[in-house]
Amino acid sequence: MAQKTIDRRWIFLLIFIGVALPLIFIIGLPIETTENVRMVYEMVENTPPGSTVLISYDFDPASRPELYPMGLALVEHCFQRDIKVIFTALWPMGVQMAEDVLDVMRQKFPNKEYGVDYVNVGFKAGGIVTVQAMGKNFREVYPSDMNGTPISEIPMLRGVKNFDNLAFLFSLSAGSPGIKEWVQIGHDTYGRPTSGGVTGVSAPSILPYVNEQQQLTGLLAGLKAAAEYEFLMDSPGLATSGMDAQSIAHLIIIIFIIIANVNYWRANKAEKGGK
Amino acid sequence: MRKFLIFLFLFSAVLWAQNLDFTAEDNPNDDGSAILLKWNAAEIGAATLRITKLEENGDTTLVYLSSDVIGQYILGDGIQPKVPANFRLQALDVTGNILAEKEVTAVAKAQWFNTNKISLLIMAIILTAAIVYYIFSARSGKELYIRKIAGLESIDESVGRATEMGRPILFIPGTLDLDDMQTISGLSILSKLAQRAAEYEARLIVPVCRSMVLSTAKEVVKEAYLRAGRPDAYDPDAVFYLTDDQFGFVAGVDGIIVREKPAANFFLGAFYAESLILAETGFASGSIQTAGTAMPSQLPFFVVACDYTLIGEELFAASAYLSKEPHQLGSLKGQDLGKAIFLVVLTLGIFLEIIGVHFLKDFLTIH
Amino acid sequence: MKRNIPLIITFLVGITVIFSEFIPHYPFGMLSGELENWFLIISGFAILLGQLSLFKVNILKIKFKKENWQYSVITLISVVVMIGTGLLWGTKDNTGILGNGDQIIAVMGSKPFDYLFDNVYQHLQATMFSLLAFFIASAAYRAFIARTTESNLLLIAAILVMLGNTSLGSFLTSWIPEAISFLHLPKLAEFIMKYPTTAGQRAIMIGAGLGIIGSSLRIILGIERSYLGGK
Amino acid sequence: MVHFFEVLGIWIGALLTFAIFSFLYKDNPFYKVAEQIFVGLSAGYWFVYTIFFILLPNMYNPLTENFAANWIKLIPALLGVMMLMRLIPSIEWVSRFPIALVIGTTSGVFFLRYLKSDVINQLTATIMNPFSGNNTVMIVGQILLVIGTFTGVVYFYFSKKHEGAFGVTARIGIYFLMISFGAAFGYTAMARISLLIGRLQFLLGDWLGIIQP
Repeated sequence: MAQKTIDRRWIFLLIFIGVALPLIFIIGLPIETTENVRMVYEMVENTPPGSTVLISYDFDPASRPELYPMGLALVEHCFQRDIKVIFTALWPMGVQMAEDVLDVMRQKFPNKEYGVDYVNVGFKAGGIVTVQAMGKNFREVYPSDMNGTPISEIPMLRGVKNFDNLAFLFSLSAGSPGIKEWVQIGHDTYGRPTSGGVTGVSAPSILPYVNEQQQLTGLLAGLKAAAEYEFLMDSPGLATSGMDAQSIAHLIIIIFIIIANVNYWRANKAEKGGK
Repeated sequence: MRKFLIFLFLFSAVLWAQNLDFTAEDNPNDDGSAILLKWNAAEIGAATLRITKLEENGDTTLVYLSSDVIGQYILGDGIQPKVPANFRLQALDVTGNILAEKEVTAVAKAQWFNTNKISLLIMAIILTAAIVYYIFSARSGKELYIRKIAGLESIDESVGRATEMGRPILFIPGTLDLDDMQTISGLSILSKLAQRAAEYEARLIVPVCRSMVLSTAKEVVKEAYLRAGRPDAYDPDAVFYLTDDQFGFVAGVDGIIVREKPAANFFLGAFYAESLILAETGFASGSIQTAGTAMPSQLPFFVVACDYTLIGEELFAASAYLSKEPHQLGSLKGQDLGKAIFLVVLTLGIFLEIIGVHFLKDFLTIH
Repeated sequence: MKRNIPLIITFLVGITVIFSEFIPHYPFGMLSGELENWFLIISGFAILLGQLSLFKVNILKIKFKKENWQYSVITLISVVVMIGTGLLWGTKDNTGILGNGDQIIAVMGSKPFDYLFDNVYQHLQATMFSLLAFFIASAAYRAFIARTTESNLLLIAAILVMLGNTSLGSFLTSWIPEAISFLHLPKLAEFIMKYPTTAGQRAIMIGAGLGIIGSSLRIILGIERSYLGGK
Repeated sequence: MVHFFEVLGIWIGALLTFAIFSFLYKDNPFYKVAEQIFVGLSAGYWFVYTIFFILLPNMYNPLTENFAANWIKLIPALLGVMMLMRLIPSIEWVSRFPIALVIGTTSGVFFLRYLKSDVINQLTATIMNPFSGNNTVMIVGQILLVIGTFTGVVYFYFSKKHEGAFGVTARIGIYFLMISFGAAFGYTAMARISLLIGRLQFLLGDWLGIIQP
């Protein structure tokens, strides 16, 4: 067939550039937000400033690309609204993930003070049993924070005795123990608003908890949800740049498909015309 | 007065205990290593239910904590067949006070047949019978029809092209081990292809990534050359091992494709993400490409990037089509009967669901 | 002896595995687990066998100075270095022949084997895998051309899903009124994935499943013998 | 010193990344070197992995620590050694015994697993009332699901010529297969581009420090 074809190395080059540039210069393409993400956003928006919330980092580096941007966006939102945050982890590696988020936040919010605006109480083994005990008596589970400072000496924890003193619970979860445990205890037993973020793969099994009983108040699922959250906050970041790169790459592919079809159609026409 | 209060307390405790329903029994369909615990504390209004196991030496171990007032739990730890085990259920209120408690005993037993798998057994028997029946009827000389498989036209074309251009044919029997049925199917197609290649004096390259596949593929190719009457043309280094690593293997094969520039590539067997890397590199070197796999996730890439694709079951049918061996044709016919049964049961099941009868679906779901 | 005993082994083992699925009672229930454990050990030996043939192929290449033999030297050095460091000082969770290599860890930050794994192997693997991003584009350019009904369907489904999965899709169709919101690209993509795609995948799974069942059965019954080499 | 090795590691990673990417332009010595390092290193990796994570914990340790309870592991050990007999042509046939065991086990496992998950489970998943559902879109979808599965299976019917009504049904089946291939392709595009994003985040972040990792 007399059909013009482009050297595919041009496609390779454009894909490379099309993915690299949005990572360096964030475009922030508009994103249609979904109900589940809006619910999470509203939950944070409707939390009165000065309240205390708990965010649990229940994942390890393998799920970092998806869950870390969520952790980043959520904490930033809380800090913007002067909400105090307790960081914890049901996964040992989660502590490091929380610290990575805090490193970024310390630069963005230099005025936030450890112990007054946020605290990291570290990793606790035991899964559901620990969560249950935490709900009943917070201090029994966490006599001190991750640096060994006794809870009684941490100003922001003075009024925190159990889950009743927390505005909401949030789990960034890559499996078990994780979001299911927080739903079963945090919401089902103690009736606290509970929400979370999960990887794209595990989303289908968690989504049923977003129901009329509001076992979960919304859910962030995968990188796209993280990008939607950044969009709602009007603060494009890691997830947005990733989604931008995706969109541009997809656009490049589609443009090439169109070029190929136009070429084919022309060649066909020329062939017919020649006859 | 005090006595009366104590009496009242005890009496009410007894009343509550009666409302607390707690049973322990052998968990069915297992080897006797689990106990099924069920409770119903709906009338008590407990916040938490605590189940403990009472050991012989007087110790108690926590089995389960639940916030569901009605529920069940299968305990599979520390249970032995024919040994009685004692359990205690305590219903607790929000502050942790015991509202009621109850003790039960159960003995676990091992079963000889798992009744939950009856639908699986029935299907297994029907399929086995159909396949075996058709294999024997094919062996006894009955002609079995098999429809044309489009992806197979490429074999003659490929061998011809390779001979004409003086370039080799590349064959990859997938990236899984010999125990995968797709690998075995790939190898039996290799047997036919190698024979054709031997007849036309086309060179064959077979890189493999599993050592068990290596030795079998070597024998397959050697015998094919023998059958073609060209044992002298057999090159023992034509089949070789690269590495067990998925992408390490791909890196190596990509190198082979760009350097040897095969006239035709065959990717027949089990493939994962490497499918598209291989097919695109092969396309760029100008080879005719035939692929076949039963991996649903990789078929889109082969369909898009290769000239001919054997889709799913066609990979298995291909070796029957090529060899025309009665046992392969018979088996294929048996599998077709399996599909026919599938379609009948599906239609019947959907009809029953529409008129509101859920018996069939429920029966099939239990296994 | 050379042929029949293997066939008998295959038959007995295959039948045992199938029966043990239906019989939970001891010893059937645990038999298939034990067999799978054996399987692991035997395939472990098979991997060793592969390494030996890799050595053989490359040494022969160097010995006879075949084309590109210099590269075989690199292959051999890489294998030997990886095996050597692994066996001598072990891996992250295992001690090697020469102990734990604490002094080396003090200098390098990790064991040599893990260092190579993290800084060489993982990067090579991730990069090789990421080539797919490029190839998916070039394959789409070449194949998604509207020629026949089949290729039209292929093309349309691919483009709709590709658009629907990114911000682009929402951007293009967010103006569509709520009443016909199913035409929003993200929703349309979800619809295609959920229904027709599932149907197609299911049909392939059922066909392929039956093919595998048929082959397994022929192997267990000793009708299919090609895996023993030849016919 | 540790810092030096960290930096060195990132540079090695970056150079190898480029060596592999250079293959997209054309085959070249850098790719050839990277390819051979990859083949060699991965073979070595799996060797060490096999020793430490398969043979030691599953065979050697149980045998040396508690022989009486684990003597049965001698059987696979012996079969494994028989596997290695492939290397000696005169007694090569001995290796058929372990191969027979391996293949027998998988055949049994596959027979059941595929019957359960690929046939019966797919059957029960498709048996439904397509007309139940709370909106038209869902009902249309379910009808498509049922038709697509049915016609797709018909396409894989081999012992009947695809002609007449049967041929039309098979043809519709092929259409569904094509839609599913296109959609799966489009869906996977996203995951594959993420892989490239991951690579570029390494190059731009860890290596060049242009973006925040």
